[in-house]
Amino acid sequence: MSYTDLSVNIGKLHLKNPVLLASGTVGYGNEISKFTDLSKIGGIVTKSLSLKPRKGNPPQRIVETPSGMLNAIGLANVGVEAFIKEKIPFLKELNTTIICNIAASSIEEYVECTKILNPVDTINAFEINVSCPNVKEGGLIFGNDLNSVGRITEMVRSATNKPLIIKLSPNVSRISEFARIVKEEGGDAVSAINTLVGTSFDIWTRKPKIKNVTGGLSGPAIKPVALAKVLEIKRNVDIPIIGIGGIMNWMDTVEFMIAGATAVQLGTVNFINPNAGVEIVEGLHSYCEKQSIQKLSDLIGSFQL
Amino acid sequence: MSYTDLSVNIGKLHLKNPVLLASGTVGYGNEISKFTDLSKIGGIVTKSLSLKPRKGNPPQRIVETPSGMLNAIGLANVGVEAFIKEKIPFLKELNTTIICNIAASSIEEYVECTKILNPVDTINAFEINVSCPNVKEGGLIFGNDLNSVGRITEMVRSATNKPLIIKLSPNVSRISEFARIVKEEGGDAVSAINTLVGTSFDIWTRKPKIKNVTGGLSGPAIKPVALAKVLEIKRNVDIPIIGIGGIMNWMDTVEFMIAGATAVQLGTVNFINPNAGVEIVEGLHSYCEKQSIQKLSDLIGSFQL
Amino acid sequence: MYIEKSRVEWIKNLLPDTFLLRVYSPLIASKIKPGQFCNIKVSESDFPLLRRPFSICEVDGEFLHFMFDVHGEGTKILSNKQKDDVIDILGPLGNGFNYSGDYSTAIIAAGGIGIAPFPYLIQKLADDKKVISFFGGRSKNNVIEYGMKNLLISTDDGSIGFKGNVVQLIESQYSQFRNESVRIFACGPNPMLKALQEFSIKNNIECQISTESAMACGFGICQGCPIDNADGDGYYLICKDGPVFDAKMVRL
Amino acid sequence: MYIEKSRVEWIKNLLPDTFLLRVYSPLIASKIKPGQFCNIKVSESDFPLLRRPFSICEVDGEFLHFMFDVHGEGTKILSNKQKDDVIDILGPLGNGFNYSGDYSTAIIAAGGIGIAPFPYLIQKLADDKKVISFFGGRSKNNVIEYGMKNLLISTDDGSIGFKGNVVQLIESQYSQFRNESVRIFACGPNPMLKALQEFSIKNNIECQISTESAMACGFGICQGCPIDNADGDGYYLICKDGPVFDAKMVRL
Ligand SMILES: Cc1cc2nc3c(=O)[nH]c(=O)nc-3n(C[C@H](O)[C@H](O)[C@H](O)COP(=O)(O)OP(=O)(O)OC[C@H]3O[C@@H](n4cnc5c(N)ncnc54)[C@H](O)[C@@H]3O)c2cc1C
Ligand SMILES: Cc1cc2nc3c(=O)[nH]c(=O)nc-3n(C[C@H](O)[C@H](O)[C@H](O)COP(=O)(O)OP(=O)(O)OC[C@H]3O[C@@H](n4cnc5c(N)ncnc54)[C@H](O)[C@@H]3O)c2cc1C
Ligand SMILES: Cc1cc2nc3c(=O)[nH]c(=O)nc-3n(C[C@H](O)[C@H](O)[C@H](O)COP(=O)(O)O)c2cc1C
Ligand SMILES: Cc1cc2nc3c(=O)[nH]c(=O)nc-3n(C[C@H](O)[C@H](O)[C@H](O)COP(=O)(O)O)c2cc1C
Ligand code: FES
Ligand code: FES
Repeated sequence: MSYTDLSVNIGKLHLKNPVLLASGTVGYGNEISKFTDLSKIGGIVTKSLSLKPRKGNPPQRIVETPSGMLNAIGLANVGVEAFIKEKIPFLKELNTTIICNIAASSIEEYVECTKILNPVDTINAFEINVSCPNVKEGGLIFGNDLNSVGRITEMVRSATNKPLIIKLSPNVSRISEFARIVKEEGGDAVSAINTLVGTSFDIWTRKPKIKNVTGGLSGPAIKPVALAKVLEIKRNVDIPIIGIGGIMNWMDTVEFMIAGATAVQLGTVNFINPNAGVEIVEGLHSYCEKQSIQKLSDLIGSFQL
Repeated sequence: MSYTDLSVNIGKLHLKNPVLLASGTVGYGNEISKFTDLSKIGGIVTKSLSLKPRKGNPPQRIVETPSGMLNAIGLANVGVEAFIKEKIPFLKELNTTIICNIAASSIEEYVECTKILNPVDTINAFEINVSCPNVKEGGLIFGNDLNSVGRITEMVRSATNKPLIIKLSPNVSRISEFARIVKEEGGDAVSAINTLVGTSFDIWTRKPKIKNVTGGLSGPAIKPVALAKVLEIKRNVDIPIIGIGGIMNWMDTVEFMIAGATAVQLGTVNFINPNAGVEIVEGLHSYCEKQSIQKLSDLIGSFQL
Repeated sequence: MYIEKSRVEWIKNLLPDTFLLRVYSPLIASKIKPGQFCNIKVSESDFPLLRRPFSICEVDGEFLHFMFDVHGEGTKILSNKQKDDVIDILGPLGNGFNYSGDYSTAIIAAGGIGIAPFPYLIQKLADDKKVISFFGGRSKNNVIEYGMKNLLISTDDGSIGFKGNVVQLIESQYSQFRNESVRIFACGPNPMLKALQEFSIKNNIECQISTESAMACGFGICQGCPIDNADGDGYYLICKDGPVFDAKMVRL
Repeated sequence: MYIEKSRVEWIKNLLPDTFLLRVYSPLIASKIKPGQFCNIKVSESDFPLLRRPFSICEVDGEFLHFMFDVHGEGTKILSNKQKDDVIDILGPLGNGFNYSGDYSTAIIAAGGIGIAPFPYLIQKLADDKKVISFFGGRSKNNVIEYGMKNLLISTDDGSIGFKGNVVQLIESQYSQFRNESVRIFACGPNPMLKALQEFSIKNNIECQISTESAMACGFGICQGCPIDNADGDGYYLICKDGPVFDAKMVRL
């Protein structure tokens, strides 16, 4: 292997390489660690946490679609308290960056979660999920409302000095406007994208295949959309971008970085190849060698139009 | 074959069956007629027309993606005049419903095109493309702006008494708001969806694979998104919906009708199987027989939540 | 748990749409227990995207056997595999049947392709256990007897064996083993499992059921495979906490 | 134009990554002309989504031959076809070479897999035409001679034949046919076609080039395959107006 420098910085957050595992697709790290060496990747983003535990949506929660899948897990999670008690001890030993993802039903809940989690040393950064399409408390989907996203960023910012990443919804006309308000309100980076709203029906029963009716579309099917969103942000707002959506291999990772991503997250691919993260890190090394790239970070936003 | 009634009505437009071929994926009918009997399907929607001919975007215009494709044709078309002179005579003989699609760069151009085309008997209805993501004159993408869509509907409505269908952009947060304004301004139906904005890069040259940088994503990859948009409109606005996006076969067609579509349009599938329309009509017949459905239109919006 | 690239040794038909697949998979073979499953990538490309879960049917030294029905595109691709093709298998996954302990008679209850996990279970059952197997199918053309012991058959149309479903057949035979200490092992469609759950609870018989659900990962990271716990106030994950549950633990 | 489900008769290697495929396709065989192409669905499923365009390589009675390089996923799938597999072929498409008329010598210029359309063209050329074929490849391991006549070879590394590219080779041989009435038929990578275009225009030689582009439909409905016309004020569609153009008609 070469000595290429794969490290990247997301604001003040230093990652040894740009490969993160996405929230909701790696649990709290323990199950996937049986298949892969988490110390070799850039970091993991924990399943979205809420203040209280959530049991999530009734089955059926997932369905396969052409080159993708729909999910409506409903943010099933153990809640912040159990997370600190039961999950942090394991995460602490992983020797990788831990980004804690928070999803809440109100601005107050976001702030409260952040305050409780902030003192935990093991947590290196926060990712705020304003964009989960599968929970509807309060009726409002924050992620599609510019003011809400601004306000959440501002309030959470005032609750922590750790790197703050806002995970954006793709289900909007101009995602760059959301990135801009994140930047203005002091966020350090944006993650793009969360899942696209989708659905699917059984033509014999006429019932939705997913009990929640709609779910979030992920996987290779959405990669072109995700890339376009990353590119749109890159061309309009000066803020680090974590690219997400349909990444299956190192080629996809390079593509996202060319389009403007500083780092990437792997979601659906973890279900199919839980060792994908490590394989991608290896693939990035040999790509850089072939292309005589000394610092992988030179690739970020290096598109030639 | 059974005697199931496959006919549907889109406002005052009567279709012998709900299978239409989508704009931009059937040209002006002549090439595809070598592979399929256009008199057996519900109708065809012509390639988007503008006032003057457009040569379209430079190559590369298309690229395959997982279960989908990106295109940036740039609305290459012969212009309304040549259309009337050169294309109408062929369309006239087809014995199927002809829906004329118009795309323009200004509200005035929409109205002008409609006025010129309105007297042509062969044209049974208009579909207004407010949502092509691949042309940018004026900088504004009409389709993502509620006021523009309302205004275009209003103005074109006043220029024709023929059935008026507005083809909506999926690249918005709440597509049903656009459907609502179409209804309020006198549109007879909405088509949903046009393509999603996407892109793709070559990782060796770092150039976009599509010269236009971004393109429109179509094909099975977008089907779950399209279905969710149709469902959203159906649950919120009382207007006929023409469902489009990733339909490959009769099962997909049934799925769209269950989700709320009165008719459907086939796009990308025509490139792969130019006889798909006729095969779908046959498939609908046997589905109805198996399910003892006497009138296919009973299926519309028959989802069981 | 391993991700093992496994060479196909052979594949053969048991019925026109039911296959038995033999693969060389020494790592998984050395660890897997009856009732556990593997998540199989049926193609080298990204299509179909997700793995497909299959119960372990039999272990023969360093070889695994899977028994499967052609259902949709994924199982069709799997059925077209040929000798020396390599498939990517992730496993062993889930818990298995708990077949040790103090009972005299093992009742096997299989509905259709639900028979898949039982050849291995029967192999592993201690010699001192009596085994009675029940198989329920639609008609005599759907009957699978592979790897069964003391087999009684029911068919919906009565074209062979008992006319009715497999739970009715078991009930009709209940007097036979009423006074023995029995443990039921069941796998099949949900309505069957439900009927058996009621039957076993009513008669206070130990009963283990192998459940199914759509799955993405198969090992606990996607949360895609919930099943109601008995109280209905929370979920188990079928892939991690199951697929085998004590019938009293879950709400079907 | 037909959509013909065509049975594979055989497939064989010409080079490790170059294949010759023989399919039974009587309808298309009865109509197709040299330089035309077919759009082939390489799998029964929706993956890969689009058809793949291939030039007609040879027609043998009711059989079609295609010659292709494994390039990506689609051609890999095609290369794995076996006898009696059925593939769905749409064709004939495009125009072909115009090889009739008043010239004495046909110069064939093939770059790599660009040789594919020429066996059929050579078959069809009238007996009174003299044929000189030129093939350019990277090295001696990439040379294809299938179906050629009076073949001269160039390789980039000089490992066999002329050292240099195929256009340089043709130029070096130009004195040979300078005084004959010549028509060039060319297919290969764009830089090669461009060099040949210049050469032919400069020397006032008739030259027909077979061009390529990403394609969705292959028959004129998607507008996905434009090529600049010579004036640069409009496009031709490669699938419909081409793939063969007079070198003077297009801007490469
Ligand atoms: C723990 C477990 C063990 C299983 N063991 C066996 C076995 O030994 N033999 C056997 O024949 N089948 C078994 N199944 C069912 C088998 O996984 C499905 O038949 C198979 O996934 C269908 O895939 P397909 O692509 O052919 O069908 P498609 O319908 O095309 O699949 C579409 C999607 O639905 C999912 N799906 C469809 N049916 C089922 C189902 N019944 N259960 C779970 N997911 C489904 C698929 O995984 C896929 O994601 C088992 C399922 C589970 C959960
Ligand atoms: C008119 C015409 C005739 C052709 N004749 C032959 C032939 O006889 N033999 C042969 O080996 N090849 C031929 N090609 C090229 C052949 O179509 C591509 O190599 C093939 O499509 C690659 O598919 P893939 O899935 O293996 O590659 P991938 O790179 O995985 O394909 C991805 C996409 O890019 C497109 N694509 C990739 N390369 C090309 C290319 N060079 N030209 C057009 N589209 C491309 C594919 O169609 C597909 O949509 C021809 C192309 C055209 C346009
Ligand atoms: C099963 C599943 C569960 C997910 N749960 C969460 C979650 O809890 N919080 C979150 O921010 N994103 C969640 N996501 C979204 C992913 O983190 C990611 O943004 C998305 O899947 C797109 O990436 P992919 O195409 O690589 O999967 C989930 C995705 C999947 C498939
Ligand atoms: C190559 C191509 C060209 C298109 N051109 C037009 C167009 O001119 N006008 C229009 O309204 N839609 C156009 N569309 C969009 C289609 O009509 C359709 O809305 C879209 O492709 C989604 O359907 P599909 O997934 O079935 O292809 C085009 C789509 C493709 C793929
Ligand atoms: S299948 Fe992923 S958690 Fe069970
Ligand atoms: S490939 Fe569709 S028009 Fe040429």
